[in-house]
Amino acid sequence: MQGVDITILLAGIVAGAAPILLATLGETITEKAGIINLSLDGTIILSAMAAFAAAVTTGSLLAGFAAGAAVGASIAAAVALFSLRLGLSQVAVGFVLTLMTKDLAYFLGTSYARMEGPLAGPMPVPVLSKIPFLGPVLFSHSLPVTFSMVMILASWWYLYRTPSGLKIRCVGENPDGAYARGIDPDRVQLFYAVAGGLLVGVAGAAFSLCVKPGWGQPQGCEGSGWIALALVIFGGWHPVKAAVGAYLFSFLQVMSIYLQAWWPDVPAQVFQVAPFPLMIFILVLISVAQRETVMRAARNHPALRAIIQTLSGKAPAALGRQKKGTG
Amino acid sequence: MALETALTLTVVLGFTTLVLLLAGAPPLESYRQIVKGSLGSWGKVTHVIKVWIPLTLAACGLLYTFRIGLWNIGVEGQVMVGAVLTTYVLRTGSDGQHGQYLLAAALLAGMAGGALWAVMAGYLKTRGGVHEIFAGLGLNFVAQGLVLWLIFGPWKQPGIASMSGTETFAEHLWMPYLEGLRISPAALGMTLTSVVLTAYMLRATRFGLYLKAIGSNEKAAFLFGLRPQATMILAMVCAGGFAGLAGSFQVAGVYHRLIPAISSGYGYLALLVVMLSGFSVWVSPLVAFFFACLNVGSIQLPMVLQLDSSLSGVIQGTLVMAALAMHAMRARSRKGGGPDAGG
Amino acid sequence: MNVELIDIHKHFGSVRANSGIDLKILPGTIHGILGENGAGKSTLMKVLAGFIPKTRGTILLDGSEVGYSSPEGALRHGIGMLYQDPLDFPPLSVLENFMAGQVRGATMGTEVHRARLLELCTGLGFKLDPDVPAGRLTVGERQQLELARLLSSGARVLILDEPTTGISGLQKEVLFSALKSIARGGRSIVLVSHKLEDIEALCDEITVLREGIVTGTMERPFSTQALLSMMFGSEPSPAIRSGHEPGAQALYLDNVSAPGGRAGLAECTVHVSRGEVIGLAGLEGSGQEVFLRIAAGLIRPHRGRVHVGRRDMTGRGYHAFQSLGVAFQPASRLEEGLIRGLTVTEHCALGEGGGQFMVQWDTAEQDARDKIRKFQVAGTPDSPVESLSGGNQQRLLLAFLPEEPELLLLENPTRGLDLESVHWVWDHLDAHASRGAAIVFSSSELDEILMVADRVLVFFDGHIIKDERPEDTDALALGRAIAGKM
Amino acid sequence: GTARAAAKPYTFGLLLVGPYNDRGYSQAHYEGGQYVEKTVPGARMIYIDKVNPADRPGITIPQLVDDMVEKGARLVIANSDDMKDGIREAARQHPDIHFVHVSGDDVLTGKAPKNLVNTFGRMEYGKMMAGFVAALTTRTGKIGYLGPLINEETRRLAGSAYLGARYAWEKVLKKNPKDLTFQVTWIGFWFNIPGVTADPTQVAQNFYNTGFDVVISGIDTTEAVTVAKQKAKEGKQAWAIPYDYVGACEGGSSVCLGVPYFNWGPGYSGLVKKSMTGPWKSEWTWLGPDWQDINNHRTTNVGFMEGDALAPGVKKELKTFIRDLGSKKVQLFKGPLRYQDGTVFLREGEVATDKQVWYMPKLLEGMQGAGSAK
Ligand SMILES: Nc1ncnc2c1ncn2[C@@H]1O[C@H](COP(=O)(O)OP(=O)(O)OP(=O)(O)O)[C@@H](O)[C@H]1O
Ligand SMILES: Nc1ncnc2c1ncn2[C@@H]1O[C@H](COP(=O)(O)OP(=O)(O)OP(=O)(O)O)[C@@H](O)[C@H]1O
Ligand SMILES: [Mg+2]
Ligand SMILES: [Mg+2]
Repeated sequence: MQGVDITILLAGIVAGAAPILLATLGETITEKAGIINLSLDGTIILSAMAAFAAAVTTGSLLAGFAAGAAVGASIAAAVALFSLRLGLSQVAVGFVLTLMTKDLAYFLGTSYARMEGPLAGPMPVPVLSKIPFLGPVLFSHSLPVTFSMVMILASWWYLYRTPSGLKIRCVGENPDGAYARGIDPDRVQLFYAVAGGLLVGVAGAAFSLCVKPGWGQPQGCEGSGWIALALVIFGGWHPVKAAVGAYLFSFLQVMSIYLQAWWPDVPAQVFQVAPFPLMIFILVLISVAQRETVMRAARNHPALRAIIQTLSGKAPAALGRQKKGTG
Repeated sequence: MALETALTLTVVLGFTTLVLLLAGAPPLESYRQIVKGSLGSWGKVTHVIKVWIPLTLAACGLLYTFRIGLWNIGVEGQVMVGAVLTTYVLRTGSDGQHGQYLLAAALLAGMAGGALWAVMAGYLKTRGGVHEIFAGLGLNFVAQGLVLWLIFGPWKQPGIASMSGTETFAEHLWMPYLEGLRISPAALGMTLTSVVLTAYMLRATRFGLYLKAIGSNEKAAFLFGLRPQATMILAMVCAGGFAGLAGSFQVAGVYHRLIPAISSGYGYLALLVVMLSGFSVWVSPLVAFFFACLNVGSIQLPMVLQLDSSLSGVIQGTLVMAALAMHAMRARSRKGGGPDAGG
Repeated sequence: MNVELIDIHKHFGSVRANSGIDLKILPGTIHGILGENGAGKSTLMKVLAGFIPKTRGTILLDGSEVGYSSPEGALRHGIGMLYQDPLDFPPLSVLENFMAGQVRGATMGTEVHRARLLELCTGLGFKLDPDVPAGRLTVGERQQLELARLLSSGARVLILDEPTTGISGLQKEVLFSALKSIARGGRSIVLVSHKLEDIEALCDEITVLREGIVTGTMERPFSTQALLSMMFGSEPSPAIRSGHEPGAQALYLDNVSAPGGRAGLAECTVHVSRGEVIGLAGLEGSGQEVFLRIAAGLIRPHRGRVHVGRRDMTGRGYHAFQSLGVAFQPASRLEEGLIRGLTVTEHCALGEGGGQFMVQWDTAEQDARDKIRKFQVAGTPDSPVESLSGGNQQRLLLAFLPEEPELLLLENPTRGLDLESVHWVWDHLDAHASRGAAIVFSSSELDEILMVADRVLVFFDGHIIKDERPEDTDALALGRAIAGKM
Repeated sequence: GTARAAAKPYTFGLLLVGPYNDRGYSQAHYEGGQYVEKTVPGARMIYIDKVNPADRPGITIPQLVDDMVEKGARLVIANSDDMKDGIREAARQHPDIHFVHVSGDDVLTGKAPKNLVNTFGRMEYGKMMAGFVAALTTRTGKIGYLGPLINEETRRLAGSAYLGARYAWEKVLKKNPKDLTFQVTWIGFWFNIPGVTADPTQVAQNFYNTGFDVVISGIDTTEAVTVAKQKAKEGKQAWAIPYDYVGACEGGSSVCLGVPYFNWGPGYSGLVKKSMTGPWKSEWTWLGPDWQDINNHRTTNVGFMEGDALAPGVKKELKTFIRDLGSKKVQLFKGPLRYQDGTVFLREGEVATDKQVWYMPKLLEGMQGAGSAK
């Protein structure tokens, strides 16, 4: 590949993945608690708009990100409350909100379209950015990008190494069990739906203030919400695996442009679409892996077991479970 | 019921007005423009009907899948694939010969295409254990990719690589118009037929009864001797067929070529239509008409008030949310537990 | 700690699960709660554990009234419960399950808890690997885990709901010795069970529930006789049976094993002849459900073969069984039997005219009228089934049985019916039998079984431990067998 | 204001493919329309923007035209290449209304009904200037061209930019053309449609990440400038040349070398006047710059607005270049010229006719990138 500097390429991939990565982590947390927030695509767009508008009017990036986060959080809260209080299907609510928030963003955003806005510039990490190779690839990015990388470990640590994380996983697996142990499932679900939504909102802000700066119709982040939802599954509801998925996707995107130059006959759409068949494949794998026959087979074929275990993660048992009218 | 409707509408008007004020727009004038722009003249109404046709067809299809408790979000992709196969057939008819037969074949191909795409999602669910939402979503994006690839690659206009679409068909391959109001009576007729047919299928046939039984209680239906999985596949076939037909009309009746946005998001919108109609065959066409009015009328907003036309989407979404909420609250008060949007 | 329940009421809508229960549990004792299915044991315990709010009543701990409304509250007062169906988190590791609910604040203190868990396990004689997913444990081990957790979270009153169903004899030994040592440590233990022998082996005092009220209490030494009559009520009426002539083979299960239910089914071999009426006795989940579902083709057995008539139907699906005239009727009416949201007419339409494309609504409605009349269902053709009362739903289920079945498999066919309807139902079923159909039914009413069955199979923990003609046995003997005492 | 009050109102409609405020192609047209409203007595503009299936699903050109006619439009201007079929259909349906299809060629191909006019600006010159300053500015000798979709027009414009660049490289810098890299990457449409086109932000970033330091934008929106600014912030040397709109450099001053732009005011007012007074006859016009002052917004049809990032030396060279272009001393579409594939475009000394330039079938020798979608 003529003239392609591998460090710059990798740095580009890391930076490009940041928003989708944040959204994926957010949704992973939400779903770990048993709530499925299908409204990601709309949420990201609306929060991107809100973030940009706020940043432009106040001239402060911080205000922008705050606005984005707030939007993300409130939409997630809506999904959770409609399900927990009214017993509505999370899928239905999430889906309607997806379409609605997107249009809302376009409608309210027209007056901000293509304005000059503040832009989160690079903010190298003091010492680390000096490290050869790793420095430029990992530690020389703008704050949101660095934040996204920190969040991978942070969310993993929070989910698997803190009491609150344990709480989340319990509620997502078996709310009654959690209740029997003195945990209030509804509160946990609401709280972490909002927390996840917060991250999704930041993802939107990261688009309009950093990765694809500016607002317009289209902003350019359209569709990334669905990708994030797919990546959550791809990652088997594990933040680190999901992160790997996000980087893989970013890699595919960057590559598709080189590949246009190299073999123009490979349709670029292949790369656009790739994540989704992958997601379906993983899902089939998960359900197949749950079949008794396969399980028995896996028991005495360690290789097979290893493959299944690395690829397939189990969804939280109570994911999206509908709350019936408990009086 | 009436009270509930009234409440819903109040909520929606309230919210939309708030949004309009946020955007610094005159609410009343905006509403007036939307009404005028959709029902103000015969020409306008024909445009509304042009939107109503695919919307209603997709909704008809969704009624089958919702009835058996499937969330056929893949309807969007089913519309696209229908459009693709229709285009494929019509492309073969460059010579001026027997256009009608070709058109008929194209429509059939469209339905087949939609059905095929739906069945894939169906089997992914029944055999592969993939929830129909994710199967459908995935297939939607694959279908979009397919459309783009065809337009950008194999079916591109000679010497041109543009996302503006494939070459326009020769006129004898367009669905015949009524002069003056530019809508195809055939398409309109078939759509009305589809509504009646769907009503008949769901009400009068064993198939319809099976859908309802399985959708209400799969286990019991199975014990009654029904075949839940096979019936689900059948339901998907119906849904896909109607969605595919919608795609065919988009190609053969509206654009006369394949364009990237051929489905125009009507599949997704149809999901809202059916939800808002409370999964009723007879209400759905009315809701579809209302939504079509919003879509067409909202064009006036940018033209007259320099507002964005996406307001229509906001209104539609709010409507459905409010309706769902009201319904749930009523169910609550009747101690009925949460209603499930077919899922 | 001294626990005292006074006049506890718990109503679920119309169901009165507990109506006015008094109970006293002394520290350092093991207190048994005995009762047949649906007696209200679990409900009472859930109330005590704060899992469900009581409708009425008072709970005194060491003489002072307490008003907690959640398991958390109960645990703060030192009351912990091990639930009938385990409320744990299969994908999470044993250690995580152990820590869940115990750890608060910022840090996990994983190592501390690991040590704590291992210490408790060795103390109680349990062997648990802290790092395997709880889903991989056996039921017994999952109970051990829960027990350890409750102890470590400071429970001074331990409630165990049916701890001995579906666990191996060995694990039972371990469990019992553990419980004994816990009690010796001064904690009180409440043991809920159906099983006389367990209770008798372990408890210092026994309270018997029946239909939501206390029918008696007893201290050591126990009289099985008395306990049984408290459990199952008065001496059953003498059997009045039609007595059919066994004909050709209708069903043959050859050494069949399958999972499912609480205990599954193990090495079961049974012959059923045409014209025979067979009653399945046993506590819920002892294997009779699995038995019926295997015979219906709904569960495919791991091992063994299934013959219907002379046909080997092993591994075939339900629909294939149906086509041989096998009819299955589930106990849970609205979960499996009837379809919520459909009317009686629609149910009739489902049943008939398989071939046609259209629904014959008029015939369906006529049929509905006939059935409603014939089976004395209080309802109209277009009333949705969920609007019918339990008893009427039961009648409707019977009405949907095929005209001329070969093999009828019925779960609790008369549950919720009053006595004369029971007689009426059995007259109806007898007609099938005398026509040569074989009938296999399960029932929690011993009287009913003794009254109508030509043969009784008693299930215990997934095994058939008794296969006799009613005239060779009586309610007491059956009661013992059901409770696992031979 | 006063002018409008004087004469009786004459309404003309404008169909914009992009947002009216895209700071690119569509805004140029929009402001052209406003210029007409200001200068032509009685002229009144109604417009609808984002006229493309992605932004307005289910909306067709004839439908919008109907609406405009209903609102009293006597003349309808469609500003995008891919409205070709729609506007032709509409023109047939409204024979008594005047139609203009900008950038179209129905008149040349004879498909046009009598009431349809084609017009366009000679952007070739603007692009030549863009290429010229790009070549004089690049340090790495690598110029990226952010192409929209592939057709005659876009090939023509990309080619012109290349010719300008090669002239500067060869004749001004006296360097070997072999050392000049000129890479064209197409995104698939005039602006980004997520999931449909390649993402121009990504494409631009890749240019700068792979050693290109000047990116000439051929698309309607300003991603190139935004990304260049990002890169500059990261301390890279990066310049960009946007397209279409005179104000496209605003806000990107630190990296913007200038912008070749359309100035539709004069052309539009000519058309509107003609439509008011008649006679209206089907014709194909190609409007050039005003060589006296290519940035005189009252007279010129295309221009090149210098950006703040343009070095003084380069400015001087540019002046001469423009003078020579105007005086035809420099003619870049003049043989010998070969296509990418080595076949001959113009023989030694041969000067291309308008049609030859308009219908450029391939990219030129020395350019990299797909020349026609395979
Ligand atoms: N509610 C249920 N209860 C028990 N088993 C079920 C239930 N639903 C499906 N099954 C099992 O799944 C299998 C497939 O069920 P189903 O009858 O829906 O498949 P089908 O495709 O309709 O039938 P076939 O594949 O024979 O055409 C059945 O054979 C049955 O064993
Ligand atoms: N959540 C509930 N809603 C409605 N009815 C209930 C509920 N829980 C229990 N019941 C009813 O209350 C009665 C007592 O139930 P309970 O579970 O206490 O019986 P049990 O003695 O534990 O029986 P088993 O030995 O089978 O566990 C039963 O009739 C049951 O149907
Ligand atoms: Mg099948
Ligand atoms: Mg119980």
